[in-house]
Amino acid sequence: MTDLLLLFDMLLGLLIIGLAVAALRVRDLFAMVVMFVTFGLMTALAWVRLAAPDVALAEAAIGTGVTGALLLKTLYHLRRVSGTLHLPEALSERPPDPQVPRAVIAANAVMCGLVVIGLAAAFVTAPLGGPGFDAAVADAMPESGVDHPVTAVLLNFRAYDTLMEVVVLLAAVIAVWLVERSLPQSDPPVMGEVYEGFARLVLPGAVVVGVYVLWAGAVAPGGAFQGGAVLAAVGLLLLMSHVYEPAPAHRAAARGLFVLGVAVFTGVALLVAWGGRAVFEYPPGLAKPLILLIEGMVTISIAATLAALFHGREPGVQPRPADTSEGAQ
Amino acid sequence: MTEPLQFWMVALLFLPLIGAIAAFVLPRHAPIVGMGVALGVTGAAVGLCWQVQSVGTGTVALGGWGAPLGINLHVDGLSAAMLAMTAGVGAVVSMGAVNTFGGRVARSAETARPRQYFWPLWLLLLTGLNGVYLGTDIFNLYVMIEVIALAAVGLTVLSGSLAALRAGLDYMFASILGALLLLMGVGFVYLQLGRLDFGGLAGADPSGALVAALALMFVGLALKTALFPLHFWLPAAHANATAPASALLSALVVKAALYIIVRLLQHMPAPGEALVVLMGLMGTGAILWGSVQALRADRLKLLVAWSTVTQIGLIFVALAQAGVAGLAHSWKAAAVLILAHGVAKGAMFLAAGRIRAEVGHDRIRDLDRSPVRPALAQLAFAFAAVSLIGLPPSLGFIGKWMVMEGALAAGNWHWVVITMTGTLFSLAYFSRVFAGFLRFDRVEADVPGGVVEQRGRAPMDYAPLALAALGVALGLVAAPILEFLEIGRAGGWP
Amino acid sequence: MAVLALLAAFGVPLLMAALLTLAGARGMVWRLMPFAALPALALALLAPVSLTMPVTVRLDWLILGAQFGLDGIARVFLGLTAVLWVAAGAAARHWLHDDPRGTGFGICFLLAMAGNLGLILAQDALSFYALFALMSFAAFGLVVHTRSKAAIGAAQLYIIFVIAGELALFAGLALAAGQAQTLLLSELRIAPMSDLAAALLIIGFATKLGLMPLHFWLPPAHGAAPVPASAVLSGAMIKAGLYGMMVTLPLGIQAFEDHATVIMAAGLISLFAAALTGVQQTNPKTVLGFSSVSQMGIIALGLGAALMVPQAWPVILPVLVFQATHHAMSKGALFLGAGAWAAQPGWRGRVLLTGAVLVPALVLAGLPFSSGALGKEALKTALAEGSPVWLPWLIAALTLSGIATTLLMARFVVFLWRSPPAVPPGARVEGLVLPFLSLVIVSGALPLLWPALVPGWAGPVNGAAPGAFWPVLAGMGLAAGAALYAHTVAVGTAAFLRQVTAPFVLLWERVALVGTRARRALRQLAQTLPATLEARGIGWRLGQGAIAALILLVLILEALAL
Amino acid sequence: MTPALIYGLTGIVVFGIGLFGALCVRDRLRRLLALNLCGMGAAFVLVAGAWRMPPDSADPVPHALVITGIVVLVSATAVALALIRRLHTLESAPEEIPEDTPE
Amino acid sequence: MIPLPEAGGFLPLAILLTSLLVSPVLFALPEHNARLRTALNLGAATLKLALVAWLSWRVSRGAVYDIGFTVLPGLNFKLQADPLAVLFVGLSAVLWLITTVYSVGYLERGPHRARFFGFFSLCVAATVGIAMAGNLFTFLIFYELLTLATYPLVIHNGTAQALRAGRIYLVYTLSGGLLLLLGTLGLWMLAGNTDFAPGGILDAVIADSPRMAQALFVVLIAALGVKAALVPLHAWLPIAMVAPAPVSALLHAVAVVKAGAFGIMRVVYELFGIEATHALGLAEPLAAAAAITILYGSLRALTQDDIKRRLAFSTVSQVSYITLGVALASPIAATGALAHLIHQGLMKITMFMVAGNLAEGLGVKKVSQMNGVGRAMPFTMAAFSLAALGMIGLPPLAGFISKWFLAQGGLDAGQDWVIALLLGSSLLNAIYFLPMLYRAWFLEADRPAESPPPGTPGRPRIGWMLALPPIATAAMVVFAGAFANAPFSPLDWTRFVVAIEYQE
Repeated sequence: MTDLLLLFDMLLGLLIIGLAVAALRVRDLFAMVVMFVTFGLMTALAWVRLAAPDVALAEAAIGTGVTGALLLKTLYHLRRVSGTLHLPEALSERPPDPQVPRAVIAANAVMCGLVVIGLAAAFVTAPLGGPGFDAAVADAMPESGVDHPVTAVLLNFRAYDTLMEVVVLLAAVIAVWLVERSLPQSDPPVMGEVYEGFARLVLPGAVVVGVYVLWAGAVAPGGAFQGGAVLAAVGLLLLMSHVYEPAPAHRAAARGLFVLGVAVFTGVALLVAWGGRAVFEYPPGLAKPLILLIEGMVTISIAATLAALFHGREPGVQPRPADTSEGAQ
Repeated sequence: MTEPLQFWMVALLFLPLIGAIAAFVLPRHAPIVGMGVALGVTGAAVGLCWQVQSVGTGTVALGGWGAPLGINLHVDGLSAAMLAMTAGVGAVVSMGAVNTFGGRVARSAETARPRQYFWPLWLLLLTGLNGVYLGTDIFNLYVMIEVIALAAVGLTVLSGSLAALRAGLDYMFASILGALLLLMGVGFVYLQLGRLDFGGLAGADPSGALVAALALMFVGLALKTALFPLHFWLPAAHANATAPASALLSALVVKAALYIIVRLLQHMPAPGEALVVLMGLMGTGAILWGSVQALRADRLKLLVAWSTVTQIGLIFVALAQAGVAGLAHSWKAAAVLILAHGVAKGAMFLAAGRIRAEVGHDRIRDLDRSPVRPALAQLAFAFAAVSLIGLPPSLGFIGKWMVMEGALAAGNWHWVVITMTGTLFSLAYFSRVFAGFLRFDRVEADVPGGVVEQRGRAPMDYAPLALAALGVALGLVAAPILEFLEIGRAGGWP
Repeated sequence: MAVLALLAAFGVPLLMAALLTLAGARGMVWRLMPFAALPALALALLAPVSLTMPVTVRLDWLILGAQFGLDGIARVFLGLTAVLWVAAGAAARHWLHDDPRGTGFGICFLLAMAGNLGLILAQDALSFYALFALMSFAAFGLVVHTRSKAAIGAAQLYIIFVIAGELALFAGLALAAGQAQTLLLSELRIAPMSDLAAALLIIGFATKLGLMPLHFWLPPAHGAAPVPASAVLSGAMIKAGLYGMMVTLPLGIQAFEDHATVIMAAGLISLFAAALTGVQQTNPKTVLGFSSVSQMGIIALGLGAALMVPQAWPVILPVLVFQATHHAMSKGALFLGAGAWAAQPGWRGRVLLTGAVLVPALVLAGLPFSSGALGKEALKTALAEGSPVWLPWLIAALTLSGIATTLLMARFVVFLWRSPPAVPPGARVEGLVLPFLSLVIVSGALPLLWPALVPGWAGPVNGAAPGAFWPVLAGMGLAAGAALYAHTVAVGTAAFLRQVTAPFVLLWERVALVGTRARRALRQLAQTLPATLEARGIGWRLGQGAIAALILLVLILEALAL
Repeated sequence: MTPALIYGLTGIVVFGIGLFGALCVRDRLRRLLALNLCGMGAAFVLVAGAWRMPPDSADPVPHALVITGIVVLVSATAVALALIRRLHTLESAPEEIPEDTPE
Repeated sequence: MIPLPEAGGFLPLAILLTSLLVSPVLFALPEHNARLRTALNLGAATLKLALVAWLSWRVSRGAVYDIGFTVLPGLNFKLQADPLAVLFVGLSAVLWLITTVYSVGYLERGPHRARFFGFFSLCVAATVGIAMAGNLFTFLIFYELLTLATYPLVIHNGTAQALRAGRIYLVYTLSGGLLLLLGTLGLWMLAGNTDFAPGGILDAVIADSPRMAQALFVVLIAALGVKAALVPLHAWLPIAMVAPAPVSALLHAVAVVKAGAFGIMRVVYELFGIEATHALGLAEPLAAAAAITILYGSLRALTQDDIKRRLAFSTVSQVSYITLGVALASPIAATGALAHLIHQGLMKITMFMVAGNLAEGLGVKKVSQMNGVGRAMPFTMAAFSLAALGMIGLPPLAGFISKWFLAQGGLDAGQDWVIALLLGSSLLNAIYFLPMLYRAWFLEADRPAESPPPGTPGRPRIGWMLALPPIATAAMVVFAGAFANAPFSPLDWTRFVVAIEYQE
């Protein structure tokens, strides 16, 4: 049994490596993205084997799902701008770099290989499964307010990290808006009637699933990020199926949604400190509701942010040169 | 939270964050919010420094858990000094930015857009920087430098020009890679120790995993701080950003990664002698190559950007000056140089931006053709250059003094020679600019009344001038600064 | 046998002079010219005489009874005179090879030779006087030979002085002989002599010696005479004056303090005044003439000292003899050298000969260990026996004379280049070089030869200090300074400064040029190298590549440190 | 031989592949993908490190860290993709916006 | 942190600040506000003079002024007003006032006056700082400040030539500064402090490791030799002649070259100590370097046709008298050296101002154009003549006094060659100065009648602000020589200083 599973592990590992290589080597960029998504799913599978269902869920939803969608959208955009949509293969764009000599590439390859060997040596010599936070987490679980250790870590023990993670998302969306500003309106990939109908059908269910995943995070694998990703998928569908068209008037609301999670998280963190506690130190009885509040708000923010990252442009801003009255919004 | 020290720490962390939220949600009031927050952060930094000076180090256990399970914020002399430098430079840059990105009515679409994104990005950047200086957990530091990286890339591409976007993408790639190397390093640290706080690192015995972690983290951070030969992304990024953004990037952003390196050297098992020498060699390469490129640079901001490369190199030479054994003291020289460079480079980029704005271009070759000479901006530039060259009594001079002193004491003559070479080089490339300021026989314009030195004298010039003058004058109070830096680790490493 | 030898010594030249009048024999006589003085030389070298055992031949028949002989002093003087005449004869043969007035010169030359050699052998007053006169008057022909305006003038001056000198000499000899009641010089010398006689003798011989203020004839004559004649005039004939004093005056016997004072004063004056005058001359041979005057001043100092303190004579005598020999050789060499130099057709030979000329010049100037220096040092020692009052002055003068002589020699060498003596058409070069070089060698080697030749008198010279170098150096320095000054005056101060700085300026320009080129190349390099490096770095993505390399490097370094 | 070891090594190899891609690949999109591979590699190491002998009792902290890392990486990827899109647009129509826009 | 100085300790600070604080104000003044600028300039200069007078009175009464604070652990910023400092401060205060008057006249309508006077004040502040620096570290700070403040003055004209000169100047002086930094560091490492103290502070080091001490000495002298224009480090000085006349005057008389010479003094007297310098065998090479410089400068001066270049090479030569006097182990020579510090300043500033006047009034810039200028500008040329004769060393002018003491000192130290050197140098001085006087006074002007600058018929008109200063300094040249023994004369003060330095 164990040996069989180990064999499976080995094969999966090789498959993952093969997919990674293939994703870098394959000529067609579309195929590359497909390889990458497959790679992500295999990774998630591997993590399930490593007893990390939360991570696997996050990887499948965000690392693979959202990233894949973003890559595909970008690929579509690039091909549309280049006028190569009609071609059967999506080939690499050629940046105006000069050719790097093969010798240099080979040298880099050799050095990367040696680095891998070195790191592997270090990994093998490390005390695998050695010291960790297990005991500390187990001790602190009763006071955490939640039952699922990963959620406890995310929203209580290391809530500061999580806050900053949401801040990263906020920074990303600001940066994306900044970069994409005054870019001509690009239609999202045309999905057609089927998608639209599919979207209308699936949406309510997906919302329910998302909220459940969020809720379940308190006791079982799942949580804000995964839930947010599911909800974001809803947003993606909405956007792609033109059920929802971002309008200029929604900008303020969008901004509000983006910062909602951060604001609530920050507010709670600081407010609990009012009573002489440390920042993020939830009062004993209020831990669960506060965490749930934060999780909920963060989920909404994440969903909105991920959708916005996918959509790219700030809603409603007209492409240049019509855009002259920003100050009067 | 009852202690004022801890209050200031938390304030430094959350004030810019709240400011960023506000600036993002209320784009029209962003300049006021930004300026207010910048000043507030400065006040908080002053309060913090005051507290540190009077009570010493401080710790906040976030969530009440405490390391290693939770995350601690910690402040000592070095962090406080970094926070103060960041806040001060940030405030001055904000003043400069109010001019560039301020005002209620945008002058054109091209300035309107950057205006509403600059402030939230900058405040997020400030959040990240403060978080780095307060942080004690290496994974948290990873998240923080990601915050910094995304905000910094945003600032880089603020102008939206093709060059800026290209530079920004290169910067982005370098940033991501650097951060991922750090993350990998974090993984190895966890493998070995099972904990991620500095306290855990400090007591660790050397091992293979920690070696791997050190290698990965050092290279990743060197990439982020643009240490030669990993500097390839920096000049274009810093030269093509708008002036306030360049000032922030050059004066503050690269310092975060540098600070983490200093902290890692402090807390991790002592590195080998060879690694320290390698750091010195890389610094030497930076000094030489950066100087040569600065001599060749055709644009003012590019020159200033290359000067950043050389200064980073100098800071690494400062770290390496006395070998492993000397690290316990040489970090002070590096810290002084970091502070000096932050102050001077911020002023210099702002001044360069002002010169460009007044003259209409920043081609060094043609600076002397312009009939317009923004005298105060030029003076600010010159003051900043004095500090960067390391002429007395500037803080840069004190830094170089300490480098050379330490190197001499350790018998490392070569670092003295390198430092002096770098000084001569910096003199050479800055004097190119001075010649452009002071030469008058090439002016090609029939301006009534001849050369206009007074034109381009604007109130906002006083901000960089004051900052640059501060950089020069701080050298005179180096002793208190050094004493302050040593708070928390009197006599070297803890 | 002895008679024959003694007579041959001056008879052969007489005979040849007579033969020269015959047209048919002229060729042979000229060819034999170098050998005319050979009998005398042979006599001097081979005669079995010691200093104490003179050879004498009495010819009572001749005039009032002539006596010839050879004693110690005479032998030395005969030797040096004969050497010079041999050399000069050899030189004359070639110098005057095609000279239309060669015959006349030859006759005068041989007559003067005969007189000169004969007077040394003469031991009685009359023959001495006669031969002395023969020499003096025959020399007129030598001086006047070229018939140039200068030569004629010099000859006129010469003859006036000769006449005056002869007059004084005659009177002196006469008085002395009268008082001593003998014509034999050896007896005449030891008899008490009146002041007047001594004074007249001194005047007479001093004229020949060229002692100031009786020197006026000498430099022009030396300058005007053809080279071989100058050589003997300066080298041999003026030594006759010295010899005359030695054999006539009661030196070592009787003190003449007043005379001595005058002589020494004149010597001192000669020593320096001649030098000062000499350095203003432009004819190199005239310069040499003044140098002779100056050198005779040295000899006069010795004579004066001995006249003042007779006891010092035995010490002074050998030194004076040495000094005379030294001067004869050096000065003869210098004159011949001037001729040889002038006759050189190409500059290469001239440069070589300049080098050779410098040997006697430096010897004369008193280069340490040379005969000049030894002579002076020996004289200093010897003078210590003399008057203590004068001693410091004399010593100082002797020391300083080195500077004066160096200056003169420098002047000579310089003007040898600038206005060399005229060379008669047809003069043959090689004939001059050989005698010149022989004299150079003799002059240079004199300190070594001297003990062998004159063992009895070599003591003071052998024992003398080597001499000091600084007077020569000082003289050279002064000469250089003077030349610089003269040059400056000639071209103007500004031009001179330009000339002085020109080499440096040129050098600096060269250096600057090299520097400029190097700088240009460097600049080129500085322009291209970083650009190339940068292009490579970006093109090959070396910065990115460095990431993996650095991780690896740090891994390895740290793993090693582990 | 445990799954942790296998997947840890797998992660390191993936990291190396990603590193090589990040250094040498010229296509921007692909390079970004390589960077994502790097991130995955790092996550593998952390997750492998969290594995404990009695399965199902893994250390939750690295899991949380990896989740955070994934989100951060997605954010960065999104920004980089936006840059790529914008650059591509500008480079395809260079005359639209001058290269060196005055500030 | 900053220890409160004794009640009088602020006096040196006040003297420093009179020029340091006025500088930013001058920068900030609008270009056209000439009247206020002049008033400020003259006011500050006069105030400083008064303060210096008071200071010297107090110091002569034995008062000790000392003010400072810690910059780095063990490393202090320290100002002290010892007699040696007062000597130099006095010189700069007097000459600042005079030069300010002259500059105001010189730049009457020129461009960038705000900048000029701002840096001018800064330059004087740096000089005062150098003078009163209580340790080598402080000295270094002001030494570099001086470089930075003079650079804009040197390139004031803003031409390509001026910029080239400025670049060369910067390269030389800042390289020197870097060396000085190294030297200061070395000193600190070796001796543990950098204070100036009569008799030196390096005794222990010298006893321990004489080699290191020697190396340190060489580094320090090379660093200071750049500004003191010791051959072969002098090349910047003649090139820097493109600066405006008042700048040249200040550069040569007070600020830059004197800073170098003064530094050499401090190093020899107060860091190493004279006995130690001799014991280490360092004095002779220094004296030799000075001698070479003296001769070389004079020789080069001979062939210069440009008046200012000739004067510049003369400076090269003359400043090394100071070094020479320092290097000779004799209090008498030291007296001469110190006196020459003052005397050369007075004489050279006169000559440069006259050169400026000639250029301004007559357009005469070359020696070969000087024919007959004596008749055109008699008072100016009289001043020049006095200064030149003083340089040659004729009694009773100032130059004679210093040369006399130097010669006596040479004898006293048993270095008789000094006399020959001084004679030779005086001869050379005469050779290059007398022709100028000859031309000026005895030759007819060979310029055509129409050549004077337009608008100045007949005699050239230069303002009193240009004419008076050289006359004033020439008068000082006479007084400093003629009344050398009077109390508070430069010589008298010099003796006072030497008595301290030689600890007699």
